[in-house]
Amino acid sequence: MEGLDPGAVAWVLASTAMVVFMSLGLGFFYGGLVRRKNVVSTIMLSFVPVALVTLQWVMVGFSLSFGRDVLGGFVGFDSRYVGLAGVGVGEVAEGTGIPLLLYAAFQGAFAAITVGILSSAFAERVRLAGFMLFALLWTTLVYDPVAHWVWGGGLLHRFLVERLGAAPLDFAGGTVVHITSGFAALVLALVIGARRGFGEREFPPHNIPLVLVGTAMLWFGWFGFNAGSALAADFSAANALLVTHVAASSGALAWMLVAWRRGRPGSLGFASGAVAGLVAITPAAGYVDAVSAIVIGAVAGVLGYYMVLYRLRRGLDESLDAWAVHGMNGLWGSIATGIFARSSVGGVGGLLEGNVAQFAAQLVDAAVAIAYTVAVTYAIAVAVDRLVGLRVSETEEYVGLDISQHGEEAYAWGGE
Amino acid sequence: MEGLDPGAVAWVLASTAMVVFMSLGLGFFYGGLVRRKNVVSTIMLSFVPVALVTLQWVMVGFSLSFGRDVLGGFVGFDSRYVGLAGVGVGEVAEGTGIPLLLYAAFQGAFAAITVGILSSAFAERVRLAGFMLFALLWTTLVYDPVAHWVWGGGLLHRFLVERLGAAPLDFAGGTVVHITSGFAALVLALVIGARRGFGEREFPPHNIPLVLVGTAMLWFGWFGFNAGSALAADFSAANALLVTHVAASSGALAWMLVAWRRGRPGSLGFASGAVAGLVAITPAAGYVDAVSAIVIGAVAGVLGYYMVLYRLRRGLDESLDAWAVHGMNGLWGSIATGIFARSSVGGVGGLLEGNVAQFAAQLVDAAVAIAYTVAVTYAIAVAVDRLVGLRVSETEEYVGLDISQHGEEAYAWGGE
Amino acid sequence: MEGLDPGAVAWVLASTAMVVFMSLGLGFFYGGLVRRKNVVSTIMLSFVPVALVTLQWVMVGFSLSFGRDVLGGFVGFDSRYVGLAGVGVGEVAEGTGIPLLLYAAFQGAFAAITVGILSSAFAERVRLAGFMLFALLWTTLVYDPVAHWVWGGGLLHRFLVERLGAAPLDFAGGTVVHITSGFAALVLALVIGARRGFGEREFPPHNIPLVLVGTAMLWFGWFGFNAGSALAADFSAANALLVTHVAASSGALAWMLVAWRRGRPGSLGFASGAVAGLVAITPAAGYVDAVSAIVIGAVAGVLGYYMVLYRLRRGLDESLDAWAVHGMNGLWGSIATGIFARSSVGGVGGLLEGNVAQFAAQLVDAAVAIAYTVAVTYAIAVAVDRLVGLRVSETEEYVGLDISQHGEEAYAWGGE
Amino acid sequence: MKKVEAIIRPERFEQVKKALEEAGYTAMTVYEVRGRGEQRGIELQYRGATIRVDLIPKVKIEIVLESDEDVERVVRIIAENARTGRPGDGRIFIIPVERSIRIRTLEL
Amino acid sequence: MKKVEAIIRPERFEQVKKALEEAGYTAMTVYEVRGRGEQRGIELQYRGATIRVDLIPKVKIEIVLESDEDVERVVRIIAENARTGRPGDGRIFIIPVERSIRIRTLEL
Amino acid sequence: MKKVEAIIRPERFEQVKKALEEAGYTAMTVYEVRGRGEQRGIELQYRGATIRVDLIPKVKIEIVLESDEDVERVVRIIAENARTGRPGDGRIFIIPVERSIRIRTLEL
Ligand SMILES: Nc1ncnc2c1ncn2[C@@H]1O[C@H](COP(=O)(O)OP(=O)(O)O)[C@@H](O)[C@H]1O
Ligand SMILES: Nc1ncnc2c1ncn2[C@@H]1O[C@H](COP(=O)(O)OP(=O)(O)O)[C@@H](O)[C@H]1O
Ligand SMILES: Nc1ncnc2c1ncn2[C@@H]1O[C@H](COP(=O)(O)OP(=O)(O)O)[C@@H](O)[C@H]1O
Repeated sequence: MEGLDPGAVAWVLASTAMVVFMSLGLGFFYGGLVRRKNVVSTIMLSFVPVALVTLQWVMVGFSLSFGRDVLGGFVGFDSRYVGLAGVGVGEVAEGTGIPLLLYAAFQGAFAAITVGILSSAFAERVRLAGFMLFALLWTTLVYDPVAHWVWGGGLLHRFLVERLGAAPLDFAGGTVVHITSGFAALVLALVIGARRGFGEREFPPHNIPLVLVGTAMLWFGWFGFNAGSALAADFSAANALLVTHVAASSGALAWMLVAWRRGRPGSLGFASGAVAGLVAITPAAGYVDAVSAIVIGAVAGVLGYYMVLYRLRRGLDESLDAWAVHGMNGLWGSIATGIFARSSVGGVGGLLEGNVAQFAAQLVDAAVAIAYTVAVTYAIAVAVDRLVGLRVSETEEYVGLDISQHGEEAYAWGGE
Repeated sequence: MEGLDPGAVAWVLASTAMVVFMSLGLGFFYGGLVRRKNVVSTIMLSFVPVALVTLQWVMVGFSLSFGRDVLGGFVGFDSRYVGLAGVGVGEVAEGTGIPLLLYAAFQGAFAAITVGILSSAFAERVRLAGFMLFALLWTTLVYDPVAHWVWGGGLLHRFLVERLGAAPLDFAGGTVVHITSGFAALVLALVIGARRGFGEREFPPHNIPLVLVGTAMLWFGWFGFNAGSALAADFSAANALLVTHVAASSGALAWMLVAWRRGRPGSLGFASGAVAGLVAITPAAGYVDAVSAIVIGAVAGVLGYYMVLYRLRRGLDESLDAWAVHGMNGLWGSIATGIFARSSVGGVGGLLEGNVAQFAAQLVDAAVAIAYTVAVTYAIAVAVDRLVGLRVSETEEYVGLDISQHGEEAYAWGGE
Repeated sequence: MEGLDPGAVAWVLASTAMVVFMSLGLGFFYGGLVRRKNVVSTIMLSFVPVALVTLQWVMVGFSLSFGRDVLGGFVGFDSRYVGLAGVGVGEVAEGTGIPLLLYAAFQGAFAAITVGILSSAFAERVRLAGFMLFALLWTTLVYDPVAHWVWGGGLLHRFLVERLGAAPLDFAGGTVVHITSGFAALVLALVIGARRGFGEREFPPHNIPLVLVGTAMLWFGWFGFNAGSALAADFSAANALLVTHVAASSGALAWMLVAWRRGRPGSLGFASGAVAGLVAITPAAGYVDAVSAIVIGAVAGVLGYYMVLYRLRRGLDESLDAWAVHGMNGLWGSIATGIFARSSVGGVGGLLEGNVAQFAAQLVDAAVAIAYTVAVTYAIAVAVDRLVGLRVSETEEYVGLDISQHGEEAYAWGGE
Repeated sequence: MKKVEAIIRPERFEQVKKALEEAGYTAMTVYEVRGRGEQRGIELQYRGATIRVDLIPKVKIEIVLESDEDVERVVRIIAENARTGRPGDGRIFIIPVERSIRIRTLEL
Repeated sequence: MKKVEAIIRPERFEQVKKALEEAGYTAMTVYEVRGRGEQRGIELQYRGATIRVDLIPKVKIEIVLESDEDVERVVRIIAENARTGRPGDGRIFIIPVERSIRIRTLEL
Repeated sequence: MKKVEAIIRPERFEQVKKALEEAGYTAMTVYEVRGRGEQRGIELQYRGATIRVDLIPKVKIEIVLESDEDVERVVRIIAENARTGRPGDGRIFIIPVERSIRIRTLEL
């Protein structure tokens, strides 16, 4: 089989499965955090995008993200990619040893989880219909263009190469996945508004073991997410896997320890810190070494902790902290890549090696992604809200979304 | 290592682990659907077959399924396969790049989950001892012969090749796994009878998050199930993985949407639709493209929905819908393979390419498998019922199977 | 890429992820077994070591375990391994086809789960701070030296080769992981003392489905644990995967059946038996065939059952049976390797092939590991208890560790 | 004013609720309890031995009613719809209530 | 001696508890119940149709008090803090208690 | 007729149940509650600060009895077996019951 590297194929097959698994796992992480009456709904906000975005991706998303530049590189397009109908089964993805169809599947899993992450801001109050329409528009108008800029060689990529002489580094989606979803969540929290009762009373997580089951699935799947992004079973994948695990570990401990100083160290802090570390290492995984990963993870854990405190102090109901954990640590990870990148690891050095251009490229890349995300997310959210309504009625929210949106009760009452 | 393809080995190792994982995961999918008093029992109906069928497989099942034809190809036999004692560690499975022992392990995982699926019809009323005896007999007398016909080159295979000039296509077990287990469940529901109270009152699922945890495990594991069936990390595996994910996605959305028209779209519909799509794509995964997978999955979702309604209307207590979801979509998947197969994907064309013989082969293959399954399952069930009893007493059923069969209470009461 | 075997890399990448997953999964296995008020704490006793030991491993553990002999081979050391700072990304692990960094990551996952296993003895009464200090000291002073002796070519290894002419066989950590953690748990149970109320009243498991979710994760991950230890996607990995599954199956059934004789067969017996079988096959996985695996697993299941009864009769609160299941079956597995090893499988024969030296090597290896573990664990435990305290106060224990150590309530009360 | 406390089989709860509703009694407070009566639970035969399962899950219904006729009627409806004739059908207790306050209106 | 049984909205429980505590009433027994009042639950509009959700989760508070003044005060505190003015605010029932025994001291 | 309502420590429930059973009192209805007494829960010392944990899980036992002697005996059995002597042991309340109906037989 010409051009195929079976080891690479084996690893990316497994990685794709793992990323899908973590996308579903996110539902449990989020679902355990909400009130009992909204757990099914919250899980569905991660599950539904897996299905919905997968179909969008096959029909248009892959083309928009990885097609050849159109509209000056704003997005891509390739008619062969529509429905993947023109892609031969035997075609190899350029520059890799894996089938193009596998590449499409792997990348599609990233698009799906990104929408799952931003559902944080919708938790316990979104209309299912509104969410689904929003998801379709957002993945098409935000995710796909940004993916094209950063990974598809589009506009921003070319701009940075031309102006700064440095291509933005984003190994597995710090910008494409975490900055976009995290900052989208920030905007959405403002558009949809706080849950009724937010700020007046506590909403304690209804099922912490479920959150931790989700955490385990995320931690596991992230190895596919990051090390799979090497698109090969090679030295780079090995490094990515190692630093991913290290950053998760140091993020988890850092959050736990900093929280410990103010009270008791919760498991939710540990879990959030692990995710914070995983997010921060995502763009850096192919470029930094283990010791840097400890630092990147530790900073991520501490940063996440204070960002959660900050958004609570601001009275903002970005309910499950996609912004604090994913958005801000996607940003930190992008910057950290510009600082800690080592030529001996991924062929590019960062600020510590005196490469100011790379550092600048990371900043500009992140800034543009944030600005674009914020603007377009806002527009879509407002439009969807007008069109079909983003938010359930007061009564529906009171009764809970499981019953009002899904007609289901998560844990049967009075059962035998 | 002569003849070994390390990439293929890596992928089939991972796939085997994934199929075992999903076999256990099925227990949570089913276990969340039943009443609280039967959850441990229902999970065990998936767990116990994993252990039991694995031993049967190593001792006789592999030989019966993949040995050389005996009894005119009705089953196979190979004395070297008994206990796998005569298989050299360094032996490669014919026509592949993986060790024969790995091939045996991978195939064994399929046999195990098949029995788990059919436990649907036994839920909340089966005697553990009766179930275990049934499982042993059924896997030996139904699964193994059918596996031999379809995959082991046995009777039916030869018949179809001779008469129709087309070998039945069953990439990962639409017929062997899903038709057999689904139609067996139909028969078993009739033999064992409805749960007491069925039809008079509702049995709401006691723990939907648990169902969704099982769904995540199934979705994940199915990538190993289908893409692993390529027995290589190659173009075919990549295509299988992609179409598997696509069909699951469109199945999930289709079921959800069709249910939405009549009421609120439940998460259980989404989950069942995903499974329906996964079942339907199983025989087709190596032969169809992504757009066909959307259609196959969507039909599966709609079909599953109406089949559940149908069996409810018929007052049939095939409790967890193995027939509606697995049986009928195994059938649909087999037919769909005959329709949508493309020579550019898997080297064989279907009805859409004018290959009527292939279409016919699929129909005959499925029909024979159904007829054989129904007859032999009925005989085994009645025999086991006479011999040791398939059903618990009324009191045991009332108290619940967790206590009566396992002496356990799933969720402690009055605990500290 | 010189010296790299992509198939091997793919499989060890996946295996590492799987071992991390099972390390987290252990938390659910243990967490479901305790009382509701201690579930978060118990899960954290598996989660925290994953993070803590990973950092220790990267900073010193890998060096101590796999560095060149220092102190006469008591431990290893390699300054390049400190922080893995001196290891080139492009370096291949000696004698394998995988990157040295991947080897370090894979081995690190073993160190982490070992600490998780021994937390059994601490359940429902340990101070988090004391546990964390203990974990750091124990992994450094017990795990790392023993790993060096058995796998790093250290003291014991050389001694056995010189005196007996046979190197100890421990394919995936029967001695290094299970004997050390199991016997450490035994010692710890004595040092920390029984839970208040132990022996006076029952502590029924609060959530059996959660235990079974953990079981599924363990079973799945163990394929990476054992078959990944081949460090290649080869015949040996295939054999390891097969016998692992077989031994788990026969262990599960054996425990269930032996328990059945005395009462009803519980799912917890099935799950414990599966783990017992997995433990026992761990050292043997690369050396024995499938039929031997059935025997090894069956003995493990029966042995585990009686060891649990024994420690209960002795009134010992080694709460979650790490000693009975891991310690004693690590020992049995080590001995069984010396009995059942076949030269046709792994190149070395055992007692059944007349190789008495190998059998003796297994016994001495295990005995030394047990003696060393018991002595050093005791010293560390007493020291930590003096220094920061291992046990919570009576009131904290009464209220539960979730609230007292973590400030969290696992399942919200009175929630909406 | 009286409080009717009925402990019934969970599987009969929906039927009881519906019957009450049809008779115009909608207000109620319910919760899951466990209980055993004089039979000391349920006996299972297990390979010769007898195993006693006590503390069977039940549903408890509480309805506060003004008039004695209402009490009479509610008791009858519950009993008729909860009865299977086998042990474990449950009990109804009538407890005096001195006052009842509607929180929404603070009306008595 | 009286037992105050209050069925309130779960989301008001913390507020009620705090208010009681501030007034010096700390002792209480609480549990999760479900209930519906005369409104027969909550109505949802779903694409034209009306769906009734009954048996809404509530919290039940039980406080046994010696004196009638305490009862009066506790009822007032609960009612004031549990009230939203919308259906579903709940009820308070006053039930006679004949005796109370403190297990720790066996004192009455 | 009286209803004995006892709120006890969960860890003493089995002992109480057994003692009641031995004395011939098998019938009971039980459920999980949470509560605090006058001590306002349990105090934990956490690095200098004091943390109060209230609403400790308890088990509530309800037994309806005909005669006053039975009430006396049941109270004594419960109290003796539930007592540890430390705060949190719980309370027993005696509540009047006007009638009791056995659903199975509709007998009073
Ligand atoms: N004396 C009692 N006090 C409190 N609860 C009781 C009493 N008798 C019965 N119950 C409750 O009623 C339920 C059913 O009682 P049971 O005696 O089994 O019914 P039956 O009288 O029809 O046999 C029991 O599970 C228990 O919850
Ligand atoms: N007659 C009653 N008997 C028992 N419980 C009642 C009764 N009336 C109300 N409740 C309880 O009070 C809760 C709130 O009652 P509801 O009637 O909705 O309040 P409101 O009277 O303010 O509309 C109900 O859910 C139910 O639990
Ligand atoms: N006045 C009361 N009203 C209702 N329940 C009470 C009252 N006093 C105590 N309880 C219940 O009894 C439990 C134990 O009470 P507590 O005061 O802690 O015991 P002790 O009096 O022995 O200190 C509490 O958790 C609560 O559930």
